[in-house]
Amino acid sequence: MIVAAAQAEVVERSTPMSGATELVVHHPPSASAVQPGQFFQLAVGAPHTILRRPYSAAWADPISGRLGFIFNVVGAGSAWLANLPEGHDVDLLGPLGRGFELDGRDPAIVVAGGLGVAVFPGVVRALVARGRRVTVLLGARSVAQLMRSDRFAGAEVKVATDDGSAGHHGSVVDLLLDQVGGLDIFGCGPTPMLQALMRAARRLDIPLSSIQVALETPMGCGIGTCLGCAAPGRAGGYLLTCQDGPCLRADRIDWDHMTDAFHG
Amino acid sequence: MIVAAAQAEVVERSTPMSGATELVVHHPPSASAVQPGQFFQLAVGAPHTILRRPYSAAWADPISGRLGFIFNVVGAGSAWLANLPEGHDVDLLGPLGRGFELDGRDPAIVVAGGLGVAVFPGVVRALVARGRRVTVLLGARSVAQLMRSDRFAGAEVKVATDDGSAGHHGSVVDLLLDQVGGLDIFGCGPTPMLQALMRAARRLDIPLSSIQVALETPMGCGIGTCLGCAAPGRAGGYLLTCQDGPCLRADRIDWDHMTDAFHG
Amino acid sequence: MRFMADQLDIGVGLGHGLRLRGPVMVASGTFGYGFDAPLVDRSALGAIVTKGTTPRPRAGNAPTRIAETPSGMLNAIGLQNPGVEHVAREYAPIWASWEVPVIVNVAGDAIQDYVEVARRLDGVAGVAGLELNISCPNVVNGLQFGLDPRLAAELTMAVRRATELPLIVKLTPNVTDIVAVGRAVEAAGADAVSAINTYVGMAIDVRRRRPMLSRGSGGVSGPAIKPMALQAVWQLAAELSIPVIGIGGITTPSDALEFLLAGAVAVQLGTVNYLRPESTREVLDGIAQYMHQHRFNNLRALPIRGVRAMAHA
Amino acid sequence: MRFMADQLDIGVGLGHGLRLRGPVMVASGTFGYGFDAPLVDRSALGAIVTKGTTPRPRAGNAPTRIAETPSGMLNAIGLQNPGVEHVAREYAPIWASWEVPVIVNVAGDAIQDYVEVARRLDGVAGVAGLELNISCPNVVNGLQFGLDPRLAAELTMAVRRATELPLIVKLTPNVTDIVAVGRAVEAAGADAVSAINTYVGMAIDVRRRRPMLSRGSGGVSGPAIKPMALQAVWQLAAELSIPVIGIGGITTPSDALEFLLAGAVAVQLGTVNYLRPESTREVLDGIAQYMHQHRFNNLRALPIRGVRAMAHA
Ligand SMILES: Cc1cc2nc3c(=O)[nH]c(=O)nc-3n(C[C@H](O)[C@H](O)[C@H](O)COP(=O)(O)OP(=O)(O)OC[C@H]3O[C@@H](n4cnc5c(N)ncnc54)[C@H](O)[C@@H]3O)c2cc1C
Ligand SMILES: Cc1cc2nc3c(=O)[nH]c(=O)nc-3n(C[C@H](O)[C@H](O)[C@H](O)COP(=O)(O)OP(=O)(O)OC[C@H]3O[C@@H](n4cnc5c(N)ncnc54)[C@H](O)[C@@H]3O)c2cc1C
Ligand SMILES: Cc1cc2nc3c(=O)[nH]c(=O)nc-3n(C[C@H](O)[C@H](O)[C@H](O)COP(=O)(O)O)c2cc1C
Ligand SMILES: Cc1cc2nc3c(=O)[nH]c(=O)nc-3n(C[C@H](O)[C@H](O)[C@H](O)COP(=O)(O)O)c2cc1C
Ligand code: FES
Ligand code: FES
Repeated sequence: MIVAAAQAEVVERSTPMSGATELVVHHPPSASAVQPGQFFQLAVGAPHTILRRPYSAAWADPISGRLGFIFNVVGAGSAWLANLPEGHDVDLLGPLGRGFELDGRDPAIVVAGGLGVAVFPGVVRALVARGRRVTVLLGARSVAQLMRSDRFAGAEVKVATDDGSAGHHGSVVDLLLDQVGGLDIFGCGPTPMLQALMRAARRLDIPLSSIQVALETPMGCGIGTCLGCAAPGRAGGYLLTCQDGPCLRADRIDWDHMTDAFHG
Repeated sequence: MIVAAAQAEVVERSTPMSGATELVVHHPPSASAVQPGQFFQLAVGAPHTILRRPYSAAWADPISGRLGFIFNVVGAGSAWLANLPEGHDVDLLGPLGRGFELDGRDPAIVVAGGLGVAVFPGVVRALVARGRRVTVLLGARSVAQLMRSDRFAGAEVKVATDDGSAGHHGSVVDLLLDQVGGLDIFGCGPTPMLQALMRAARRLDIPLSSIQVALETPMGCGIGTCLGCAAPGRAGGYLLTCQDGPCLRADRIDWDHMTDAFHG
Repeated sequence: MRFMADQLDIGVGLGHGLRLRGPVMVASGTFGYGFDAPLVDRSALGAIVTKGTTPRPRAGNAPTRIAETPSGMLNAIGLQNPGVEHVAREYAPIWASWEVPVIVNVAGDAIQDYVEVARRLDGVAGVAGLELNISCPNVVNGLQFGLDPRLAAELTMAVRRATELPLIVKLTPNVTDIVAVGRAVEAAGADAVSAINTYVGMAIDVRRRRPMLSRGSGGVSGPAIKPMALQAVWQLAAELSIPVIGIGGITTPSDALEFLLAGAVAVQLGTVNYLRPESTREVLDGIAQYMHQHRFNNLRALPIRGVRAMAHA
Repeated sequence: MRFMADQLDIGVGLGHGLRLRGPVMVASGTFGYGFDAPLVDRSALGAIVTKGTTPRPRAGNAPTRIAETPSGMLNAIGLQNPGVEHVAREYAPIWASWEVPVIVNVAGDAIQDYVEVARRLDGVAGVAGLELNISCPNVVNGLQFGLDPRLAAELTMAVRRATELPLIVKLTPNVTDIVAVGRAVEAAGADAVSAINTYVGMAIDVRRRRPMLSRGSGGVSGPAIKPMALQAVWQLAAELSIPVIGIGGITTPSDALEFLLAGAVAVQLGTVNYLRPESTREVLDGIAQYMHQHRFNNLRALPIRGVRAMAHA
């Protein structure tokens, strides 16, 4: 349930990996309410922008009342957010949408491409806290863009880079081939990567219903009123990312008609 | 002549009088080029705004390369400027328009109403530097809104307040009645105040040609291309504040058709 | 502040017995069917206007459906809605228990579609009125009605015959002469007009060399269109005898007041609902505060005198 | 970067022998007569379009003439200009010495006014072409020509007969069907169309309870109108055979590229000249950089394939 459209203070700003920004904000009600995989709509004050920007809570800590957002600068809104000084407020609407289902058959396998990794620190923490065995497969363009593996304490981390500068030289989806089991997969990344994940799953006879993905589509409201965040459903018609997702089972999506978000 | 559309660093921010902000910027070419009474167009990054905002250089110091702007918050642009932290840049276009003619019959009498005072620190400094005798008549709503008289070193300062909390209880224009001589007047303030000044001058048989005013009209470009800054001319047609002014002889203006600027 | 709004006469009559407690409504397509707005103070609303509703359910357009533009947004939702039957059976009974009137926005491809929806909702408890979207630019042929005074009148008349519900006709700005369309629907029996719907626009993704929206173009809403919307309302208020509801880019009390001063009897807030759910309450309170400060004790006194004269200037 | 623009074929033909070195022009009313822009790099300009010029001098409207709107501005200048005689005698001889072509924007209340200006400028050295402002919303009756395809064609034909100068007709967006007007002026002999002029709009000073502008309404320009302008250009480019010049809210290279991808052969920058005098150079360089990156070596390759097909979608 949404707890608020509220001002939250930026208490920390850092660079979790090359090109990315992590904003830590203090807002106890949100930090307590948010489930792993849910998102917030952040208001931005960049010139000429009006829409809020959707960002996954990367993690949340109910005790300190803090939560983190991890993102890269792709346009006016994220540039504005990346320049928010500590001590200033950011306007949060949320938590919104559905998070991941955290129970399932071990091992839990997390597949993260690029900035798709932003949603996972809190997810992995929650999985590990439930005593689950977790493998995190991280893909990035180059070693500098990889999130540090200590952000996934208690999980095994394997990496792939496009340029071979660390780990497997190639797609993160390739790493799936080496996995034994893998009937509880959590995926997030650019649409082409998710589509590759679906192809790999079909080849490996992994049912798409055992894959949960965190979708990213352009959003207007984030609360179900604008109908802007449509994703093609396998059963026909459209799902709403902000209502049916962002986290949902991959078999509900018509991957052939899934377009990539603006900045893919 | 315009020297630049350039980034200038804000090196100081202060409160010269209640409700007002003074921004000091460092930009040696502008500080050297600007004449007393000229203005700059300042770019503002407030949401949904596009136009630059015109502000008089309150003063300039070619040696330190600094110049100051004094203003109150009336809308989105001035609010944005008032929040510019020291160390940040502001984008200046200027200097623009015509400044005051500084030579004339002593005493020079400066009549400033409200924020109209913002243009005068540098003007008075220049007049005094020429060895002229200067009387500054300052009007404000209340004592707290009066600029400190030490900003006009070398000049005699008399004040009037609407609420009687300092000096004459009433309009700054009333102070003119006590002046002996007064054939070289410099006026700036809200249009109604300037209109009152013209009525007083007529009563006192002061020719309007001996009054120079600094006009404020809404501006688009500040450089003569948009034709947006029209002021009704006494000879018919319209003057352009940014080309024919902002400082010009009062007899050139059709005061009966002069509208007050947005915020009067 | 709530106190202030309660003391003033801010009731609004939209004709045919439809009365609102206050002049601030939420616009079609920006509030769903009234159920998905947990942070909105419903007691601030004069009325809720629902998403455009058609005879049968519609899946809507393929993504991408929305994009941002300078101080505005583009949308091409394609009238995704559950169809009138679902609305009448599932939603209306709940609305019947609300204090705030719910006005159903109606859309379609043919006059018969509008008539069908109107007939189905006629006499259904919980439905306080209809707003005809004759201007949705996203559905093939939907554009036609609002562009042509004769067609618009024909549609209005057909719906008028099909229902006793209060009838608002929502005008499109994508015309040479919006007043001509307004006059035509007034003569055809509309109780009120609302203005404006979105402007047709587009955005291109330069990197990928294709339009941002799957449909190529969409409707522009938000602050960007406010000056044009205000001009339309100013003209309509001067020329029509039925109430004009102002819509377009309202985000602040001052924006809403511009429309009320221009002659609108009420306003609808659209895009801003996505940005600040609390805006409706803020706008209502701001209007009340302005009336208090300027010593107006009812809304009818707000329009600038001489609107009629100046609109021709 | 300048280097890049110089290596590519970015020349543009506007018909009737008018060739520009590059696709970036400055729009009428935002660059005066070319003399008041000390910070602009004139070598970046494909052409300069002057302020609207009438047979006799005009004083223009009473202030207030401009106001800001969300991501845009309103203007009602009222065609203040020194008249064609002054332009021909004082300005044209100076233009004749410039490398950049100067196109005179022509305005008037009657067909005869346009013809008179065109005749006077025909054969005058320094005048490279005419742009007919058939859409200025600020002068009584001036609006008519651009709103009606027949009137627009009549005007175009009359001017066409009066001059051998290249003839651009500038279209207003305040119409139901801009393509119909475009087709009409094409048939009447226009060498090119430019689109768009400003949208009619207004703003109200809530505190003082009166319109911001002395004339009540004015024309909206700036980023706010960009999506609508782009839609107009997209449609016109698909339907006309003569070149379309894109105008409306361009402030960045990416904005300009949207128009070129939509099918414009060139663009005009208007309001942005007030904000950042260096924009024209930046936009030209940005276009060159894009062409370089995407391996286009001439502008004709830029428009998105299938524009014609999608415009009907
Ligand atoms: C549920 C959800 C969670 C997300 N979580 C994260 C995250 O944790 N970290 C992260 O880096 N990114 C995340 N994204 C993507 C992020 O929302 C966009 O990168 C961001 O909105 C871009 O805004 P901008 O102003 O910088 O870009 P601009 O291109 O200037 O934005 C223009 C418009 O396009 C929309 N837009 C642009 N890119 C995207 C995109 N990729 N997806 C959706 N809308 C887009 C913007 O929201 C805005 O409305 C998430 C998206 C969704 C839907
Ligand atoms: C030559 C000149 C010199 C000026 N010098 C000073 C100065 O030294 N100190 C000072 O406090 N003010 C000065 N002003 C007035 C100042 O420009 C406005 O107060 C300021 O532009 C308001 O901008 P805003 O965004 O805060 O207000 P908003 O109301 O949000 O502005 C909206 C639009 O209206 C215009 N506008 C609003 N008020 C005025 C006004 N009074 N005059 C002209 N345009 C206005 C803005 O420029 C903007 O385009 C000067 C004006 C001119 C023309
Ligand atoms: C996403 C979206 C969907 C809309 N759907 C409808 C609709 O179904 N029917 C309708 O009449 N108007 C619809 N509108 C138009 C709005 O009701 C309103 O007229 C328009 O957005 C202008 O107001 P605004 O600027 O306050 O948003 C929609 C607008 C948006 C942004
Ligand atoms: C202050 C001002 C004056 C203008 N004067 C004219 C004019 O005289 N003739 C004309 O055809 N267009 C005129 N225009 C319209 C512009 O040329 C251009 O079509 C419009 O501003 C849209 O482009 P923009 O959004 O880049 O400004 C004027 C625009 C402004 C802002
Ligand atoms: S973002 Fe508005 S419905 Fe999902
Ligand atoms: S401000 Fe543009 S001409 Fe003076």
